[in-house]
Amino acid sequence: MLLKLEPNPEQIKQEKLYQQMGLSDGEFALVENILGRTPNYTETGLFSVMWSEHCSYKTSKPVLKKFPISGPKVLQGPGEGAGIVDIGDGQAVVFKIESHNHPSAIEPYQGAATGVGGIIRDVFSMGARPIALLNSLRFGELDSSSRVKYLFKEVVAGIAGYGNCIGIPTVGGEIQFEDCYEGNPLVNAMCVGLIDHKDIKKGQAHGAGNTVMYVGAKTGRDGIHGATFASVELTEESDKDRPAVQVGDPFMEKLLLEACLELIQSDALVGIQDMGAAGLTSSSAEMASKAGMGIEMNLDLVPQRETGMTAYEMMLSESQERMLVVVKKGREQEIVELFEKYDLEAVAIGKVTDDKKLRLIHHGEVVADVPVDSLAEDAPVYNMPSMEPAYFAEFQAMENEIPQVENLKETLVKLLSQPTVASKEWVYQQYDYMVRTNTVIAPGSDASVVRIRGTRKALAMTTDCNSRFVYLDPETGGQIAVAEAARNIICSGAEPLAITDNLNFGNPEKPEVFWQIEKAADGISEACRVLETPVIGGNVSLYNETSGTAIYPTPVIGMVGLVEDLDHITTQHFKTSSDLIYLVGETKGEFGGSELQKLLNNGRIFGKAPELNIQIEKNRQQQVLAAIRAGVVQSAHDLSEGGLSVALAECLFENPQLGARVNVAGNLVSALFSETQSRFLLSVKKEHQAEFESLVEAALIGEVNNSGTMSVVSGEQTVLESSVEELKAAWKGAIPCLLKSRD
Amino acid sequence: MYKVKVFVTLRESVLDPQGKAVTHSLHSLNYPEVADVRIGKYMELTLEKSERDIDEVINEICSKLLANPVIEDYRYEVEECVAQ
Amino acid sequence: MYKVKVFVTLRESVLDPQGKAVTHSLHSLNYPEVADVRIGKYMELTLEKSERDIDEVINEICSKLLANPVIEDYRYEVEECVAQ
Amino acid sequence: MKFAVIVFPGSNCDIDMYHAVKDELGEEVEYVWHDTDNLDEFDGILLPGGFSYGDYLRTGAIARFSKVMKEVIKAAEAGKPVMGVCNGFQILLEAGLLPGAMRRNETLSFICKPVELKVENNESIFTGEYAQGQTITIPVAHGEGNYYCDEATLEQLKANNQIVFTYQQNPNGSLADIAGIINEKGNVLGMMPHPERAVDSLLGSADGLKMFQSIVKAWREAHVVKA
Ligand SMILES: Nc1ncnc2c1ncn2[C@@H]1O[C@H](COP(=O)(O)OP(=O)(O)O)[C@@H](O)[C@H]1O
Ligand SMILES: [Mg+2]
Repeated sequence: MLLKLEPNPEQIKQEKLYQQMGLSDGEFALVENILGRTPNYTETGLFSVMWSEHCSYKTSKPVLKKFPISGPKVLQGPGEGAGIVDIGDGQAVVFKIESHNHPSAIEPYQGAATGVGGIIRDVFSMGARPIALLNSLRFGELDSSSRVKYLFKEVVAGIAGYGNCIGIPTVGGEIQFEDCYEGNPLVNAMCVGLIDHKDIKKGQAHGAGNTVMYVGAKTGRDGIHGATFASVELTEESDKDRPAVQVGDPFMEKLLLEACLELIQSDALVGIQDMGAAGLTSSSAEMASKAGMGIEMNLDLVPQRETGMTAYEMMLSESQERMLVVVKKGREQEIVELFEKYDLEAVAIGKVTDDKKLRLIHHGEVVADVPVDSLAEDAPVYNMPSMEPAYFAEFQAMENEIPQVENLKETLVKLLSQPTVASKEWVYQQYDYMVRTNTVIAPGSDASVVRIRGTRKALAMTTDCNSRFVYLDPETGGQIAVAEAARNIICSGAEPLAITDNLNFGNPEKPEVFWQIEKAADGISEACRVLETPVIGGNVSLYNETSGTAIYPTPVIGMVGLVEDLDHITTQHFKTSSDLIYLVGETKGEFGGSELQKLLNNGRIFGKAPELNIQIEKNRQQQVLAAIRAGVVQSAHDLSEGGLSVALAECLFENPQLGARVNVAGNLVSALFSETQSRFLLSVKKEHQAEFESLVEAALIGEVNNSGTMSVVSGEQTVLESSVEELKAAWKGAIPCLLKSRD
Repeated sequence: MYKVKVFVTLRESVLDPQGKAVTHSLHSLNYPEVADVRIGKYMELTLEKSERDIDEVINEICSKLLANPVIEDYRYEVEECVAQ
Repeated sequence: MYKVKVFVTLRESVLDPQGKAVTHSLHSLNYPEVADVRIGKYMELTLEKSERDIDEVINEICSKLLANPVIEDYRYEVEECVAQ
Repeated sequence: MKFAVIVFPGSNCDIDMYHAVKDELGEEVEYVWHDTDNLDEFDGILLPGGFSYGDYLRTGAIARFSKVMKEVIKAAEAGKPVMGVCNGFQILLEAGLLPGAMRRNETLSFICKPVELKVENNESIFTGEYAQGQTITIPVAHGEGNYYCDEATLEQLKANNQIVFTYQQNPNGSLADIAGIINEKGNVLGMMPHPERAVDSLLGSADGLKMFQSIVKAWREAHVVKA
């Protein structure tokens, strides 16, 4: 595709070369219409990347419109590098999630590493200091092939490699293993930053005559057409798309981060944006378009790592660790000196104009001259056809059946050994989750908590999505994803603030897939409205398919909550013997998409997803949080995969000398393994029993003891009993063991 | 027995942060004559003779495990030696 | 101009965890003929001609920076080439 | 007592070290940039963890040529306490202030977790506040902490009581379970675990604080005349 001799406009049109770049016939005609002439090679490239799904959201825009995006605390909603929410005292939290799925499928280490690098730049380009990283990962089943193990190991190593080196703690995440991700793993990275209101910066190029500067790493041929590439399905041939893989340099990014945070304080700065997908093209076009201005750049001045680069290559390169900044005319030298201190290059490459054009000059010639709005704002928007897939009606018609289980204890051990449920220690031990010494709750509890130094406040954060539920019922599943994230935040003692979302779906040109997108967005929107957690930003990753089979729809929710006082911070683990154990929420026999169903049916799931009443969910969350804030909750854990039995076991894993004895009623399989929503498992000191019960509607089901044994009693009969050690060994050993096993 | 030397290098156009850092450091150590450094891997393998063709085995090993063809190239040298 | 190839290897007596791991995975990938793997670094340096003796420069660079004499050995090959 | 926290490009734990000294220990402390050429005003030198210069090539290999390292060597020769943690330890090894070298962890992956250490020598200026043989919990976070030295050096380390901390469960394959060593004179210490991350029980452990307190106590005793 990288032709040395660029074809002329006529050839591009006659031979339909634009199709190779991802533009349709209709889109090319639209470009001709906008320009009033046939675009040249470079211009065709500009349109093709900017109009790719990745940059333009051309098919997802109508869906994203549904999201509630405002609220009393939202300082910046979707549209900038990252969203911003007020946390009081002149401070705000900045966060965003982003996918790097396709690069990670091809070069997992660098794909994941540069995904982390990119999301960090989104956050510091707002003027915020990044304080934590999270991720959300999906792979095929670990025992399916050595390729899956390789992808898993390398993705984790890549995330660790970048985050550890740059010195931002990776404090949490989630991982799910399902067959549908085997050829198309998901790698979503989230970054959380902290900012003072006065420092908030936007990516806008105001003021005609102001100078456009390029800062950071030199431009090479890496990642050319990465944005377009991320918008087509993976094929057997994708391995050959070599130039689309970038290599990260976290050391360079650390210097860039510190330099940019210093730059933010300078009154010479007008606007700043990172060069992410579509590199120089998107950063320049978007900054100009948002400000209602134009930009002219001389590409001869762009720092280049390789020789003989064409305008097309420079504009489309996705070399990492670069930013575009606009500074007041005449102040360039200050900026150069500021970056020199960090051993970085800052070069004036152009100026802001008032003609709303993006004009590029190379070797003394104008090589592109196009209206910026046509690239950024006015990309075509498609209302894709949508159709309910046949499987949905079929699943909805099924009765909720309670599976047969022979041996309750054995089943629990097996559930704890499912890699999706099992301990993720093997993963998070590779992340420096403590650097900067603010991590109060490390990975291993519901949400992670990072304190804000110098205050009594802290931030809780989590990523969640049970894609099995979303597959069975996208609308309910979308609601559940938000509700589960909020439950995790609540359990750590925080109040949910807002979310960022990453919509990972299959090919939107298929009506059934587009229907999943629409319904999931409806569910997310409804849950966000009721839980008052607006969507302040996000990312869309479509075309996640291999050989025509789509992944489960996976709208990952990243949520941040505010801990008002360090004393409220709570973990999921039982603390002391003789504490009372309470279950919040009644249990129904709901097994559609459950861990148990998957286990018993060889990976297959079917039926209805669990129901969710979002209003009830909200009431319970508020009760639990009120009790935590009142200081009467020792531990709090939400019930998710595997139901009550798994949650109870997890509560015991930090202090395995403790034990628990609980009573259950009704059908035992439902009581132990059903995945009914909106439930919590809390422990309370005896002396707080009355106060707790006045705050929370909950059933007292048992007591923490010193036995080192987990016992479940029904009526007079002990129906499940196991040493905590044995359960813990199964849970902790599962992933390392699967990784060691031969195929 | 074979002694095989394998050289794995980053492809030309791929960024080499290590090489860049080393070049930089050599300049500040006062070796301005160093124009460029690229860093790769060097591996020495000892292989027993087997029924399979040695070149076939090495190429398989390299492309499967030792090098990542997406960003790296490899070459190798085989030396046959008498087992001691 | 000189093209210099530098090979840095762990000393014989030093255990090479990476080499061991690679040997292990090659065995599980069904290459039992691989008896041993040692992993080192391979660097390509481009140097301009200067007044100083090239061997002297390279030896200095290697012993100061490119290799750590406590655990590593190095060797190198110099190739003179005509600048284009 | 006045501490310097040396900051190299790529240092990550400089802030943690600074806050440990300032907020928890309550002594004077300043960040000192890698191109400083005078450390005379400081009584103790702290080299923090991180990835100096990206730790490309070998950990600590490039940082040891920083301008400030000449001054660190001078301070060490003058008998001032010098403590290198994690990347700081790796730099001290590369600079030859401590014997040995680091290899990649045996597991070949980065490892971050709290570990138990045994205090092997409580007579050093860094460990006076611990009991001999005491077990303390301090986190590690490194990819290359697999300490190596030759046989003769190991014998020497043992003979001179230079091994200060060992791991109870070796996380990285280091020789003789070594987690931290001092130089012969006893004023330069390098260790892989991070005492500066264990100074506040809110974050899990405060066992590291005694290290800092030991340094201050030893220094006060030595400078009692001046006071
Ligand atoms: N990819 C990951 N990176 C870091 N931490 C992770 C990752 N996956 C899981 N964890 C951590 O493991 C713990 C359990 O995760 P998970 O089973 O997803 O919890 P939950 O069901 O409560 O959401 C959490 O503390 C989470 O942050
Ligand atoms: Mg949870």
